[in-house]
Amino acid sequence: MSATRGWTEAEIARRVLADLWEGAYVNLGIGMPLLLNELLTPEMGIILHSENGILGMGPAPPPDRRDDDIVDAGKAHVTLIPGASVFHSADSFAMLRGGHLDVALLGAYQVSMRGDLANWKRPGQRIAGVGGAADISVGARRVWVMMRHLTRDGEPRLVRECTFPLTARGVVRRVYTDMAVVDVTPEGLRLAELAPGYTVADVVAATDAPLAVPESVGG
Amino acid sequence: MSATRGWTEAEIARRVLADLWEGAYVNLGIGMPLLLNELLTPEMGIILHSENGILGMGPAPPPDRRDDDIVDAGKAHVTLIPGASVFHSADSFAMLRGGHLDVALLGAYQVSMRGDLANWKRPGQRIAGVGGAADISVGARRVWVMMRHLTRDGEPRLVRECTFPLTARGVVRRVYTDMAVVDVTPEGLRLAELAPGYTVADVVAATDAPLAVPESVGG
Amino acid sequence: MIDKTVPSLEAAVQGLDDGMVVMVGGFGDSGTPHELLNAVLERGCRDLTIISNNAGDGDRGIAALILHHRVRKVICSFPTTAHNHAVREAVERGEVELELRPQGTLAECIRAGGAGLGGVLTPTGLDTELAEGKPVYELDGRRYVVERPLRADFALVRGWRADRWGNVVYRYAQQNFNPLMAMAGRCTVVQVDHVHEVGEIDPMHVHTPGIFVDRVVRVEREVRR
Amino acid sequence: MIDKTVPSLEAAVQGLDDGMVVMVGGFGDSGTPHELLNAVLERGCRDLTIISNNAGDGDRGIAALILHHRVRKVICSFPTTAHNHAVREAVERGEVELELRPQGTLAECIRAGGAGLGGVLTPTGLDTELAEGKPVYELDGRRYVVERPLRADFALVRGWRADRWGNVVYRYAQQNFNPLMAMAGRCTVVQVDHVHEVGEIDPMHVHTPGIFVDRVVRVEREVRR
Repeated sequence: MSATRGWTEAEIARRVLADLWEGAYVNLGIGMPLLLNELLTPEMGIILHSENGILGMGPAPPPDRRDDDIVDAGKAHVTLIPGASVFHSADSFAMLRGGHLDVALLGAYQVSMRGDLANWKRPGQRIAGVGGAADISVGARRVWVMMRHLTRDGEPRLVRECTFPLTARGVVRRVYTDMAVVDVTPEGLRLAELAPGYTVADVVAATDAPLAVPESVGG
Repeated sequence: MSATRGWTEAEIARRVLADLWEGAYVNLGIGMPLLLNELLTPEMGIILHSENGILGMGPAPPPDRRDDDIVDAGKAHVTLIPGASVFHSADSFAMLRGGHLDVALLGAYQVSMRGDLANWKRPGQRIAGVGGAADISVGARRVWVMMRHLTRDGEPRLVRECTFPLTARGVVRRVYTDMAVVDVTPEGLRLAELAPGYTVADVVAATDAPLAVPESVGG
Repeated sequence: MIDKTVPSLEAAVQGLDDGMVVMVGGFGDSGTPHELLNAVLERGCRDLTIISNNAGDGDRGIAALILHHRVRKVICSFPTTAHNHAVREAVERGEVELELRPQGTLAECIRAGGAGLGGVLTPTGLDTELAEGKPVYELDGRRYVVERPLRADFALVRGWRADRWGNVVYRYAQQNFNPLMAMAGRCTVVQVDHVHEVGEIDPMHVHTPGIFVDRVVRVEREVRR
Repeated sequence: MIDKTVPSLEAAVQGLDDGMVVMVGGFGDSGTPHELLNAVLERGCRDLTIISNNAGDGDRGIAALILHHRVRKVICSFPTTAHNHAVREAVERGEVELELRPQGTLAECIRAGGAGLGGVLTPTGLDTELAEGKPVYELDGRRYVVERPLRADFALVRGWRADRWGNVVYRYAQQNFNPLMAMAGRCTVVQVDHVHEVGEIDPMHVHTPGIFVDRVVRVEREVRR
């Protein structure tokens, strides 16, 4: 793939941002989703949840203002915005499992056409951490995934059936990749948007499951 | 019964107090147990729990210092002592159910020789409140009951088998009445102390279950 | 700018309609959203299911709703007080259905509802009338009553201070069921004495994070103590 | 006079012996009782079962205990980090048993242990490898994984401020698992930066009420931020 085609990770993050709204409560998973934290401004009114126990997470501080008691889910130093609150892990996951988060943004190894999510363990991996991913993905009102469309070896990550161990079944609603935005609907995958430089045929070829293409996108 | 025999309610409360210790966390049920609150002094170091969400409950305030947000389990105005904390009902009952309270003092209609407790409903009563009694009695490390030895009709309240609806099974460890202190042991009831003016025979006659009488008490 | 405050009690209970399940915080008079309850009464909805520790007192609060025939069912731990004949009489004449849950179970079931848990496994009430008709689950040789989680269409909550994002601080034992019900309401409405600008409440002092709160209404009250 | 403070880290972990189950608060470095962990290491106990969200980092904390062959089993949600080879290698050579629970399940199981509940009914992990071997319970047509409650002989907790009765206040996201583990330890030990006289902490600001705390030890630390 040429560097001039598709979205960079920062561009994927900006594309996700366009789908968020003022007043949305959003959880950012470790990895690509954490890029969002640096893009948000107070005026947007988007409130970030960090599962270690923060609502109202702000961007990284300058090095001289780092505080070990204010970290994100990836253990990186962050800040609290005005209106923030802190709480223990059971309350934090009550928010997640109880359906109080509007959006959870997660990274993934694979997503199936039925919205199954595999993002915690590679096949055959003996020791892996699951962290909050399983609770987040069963609990949030909308689970959106950010990932590259293909693996480094060129294998599709959007698949008929996940071959990686599952995190949760039937939970993903939308997937943002470097090539496209794809919705998971009750009828299967549906192309929502093409990244610049890619054609429908490119995305279909890079997707290992039937992909519905609405006329508005297929043009 | 003559007024010159046995313990008054205040005397029963004082008798209970003699069995408490510095550092004990104690829950007081509605009714007779709440008398304890007026007997405690800060020097005793006994910390009262009120199930509506107070640890470190103090005695009633003067009328001009009443605060509707500081009430006991009977909804009467109380105070907070230095070192008090407040919390919600789930945390409050986590303390109770989780075995963190050293002693729960409860009123009762009946207690059986196996420690079954009946204190929330009369037989045939259609509408009754249970409040926190059931959680408290399954959860506290020691459940002690304060009650009159006989009903108004002269019926024993210490019985082989409760005829009143149960609150919990096998939980009561000690019973303080106007006539005696009685322990509930794996072998059944055992007399621990006689109130002034009563004989072993009086208490045996007023108890509808076998009552072991140790030599030290039977004298 | 996110601002969850609403201008009136009427606006605070907008959408609370016939047949809904309504949680009401408070323990006796402490932490009870009396003004919100009055607004529900004025709104005129019927067939309500009320989840609350108590069932009002005299002719106030939930008792008023019962006396005005607005209530179909009450789920609580302690319905009756010396002065509350409303619920007793309504139950006796078959107008109101009463479901009793032990207080700690009630609290935990509300929390479970808000936390997305499937139920509560508790030793409370086991082998007594309090667990009649409820499933029992055995795990590792111990038996537990299975209690169902509780959620509500509306949770009516009383707090002390809130900011415009809905972060709430409760005053002393005002908490009781309020923070739990705030978690379990599909629409959670909080009446408070004071509204603050965002950032004025210390993050470490927040009892109910704003994510659980949909509406905040300030009610003028005389200062106590 | 009730005074739960102890004079040294050594006294704080007195009685923590071979074969015990030990909960360790913290999320990464945030709220982790490093000094208490060092005291456990110095104490020399073996065959420990550690319950914690993570399993240490590099050669510090829980990783140090693993590297010194003190740990038999780890129950956690996220054992591995880029710099933590200790737990991976110990598991791979069969020295340490690893039990993984999703983070929210882990938190809830600890709370259930402290709250006297029989288990947790959660949708998390259902029909995945994460629930392998665990019972599933169906209630009202929905299926839930049954997760067992967790308790510990010792809970090692890190707080910010405590008074002599053991009331604890945590600093910002230092809370994480700490308040839950405080509830679930048969002996709960809290290391804090500041010890206060009784009455100096506002009752409304207490995160962990003293009833859950057995020992408080002050650890001198440089002031951050």
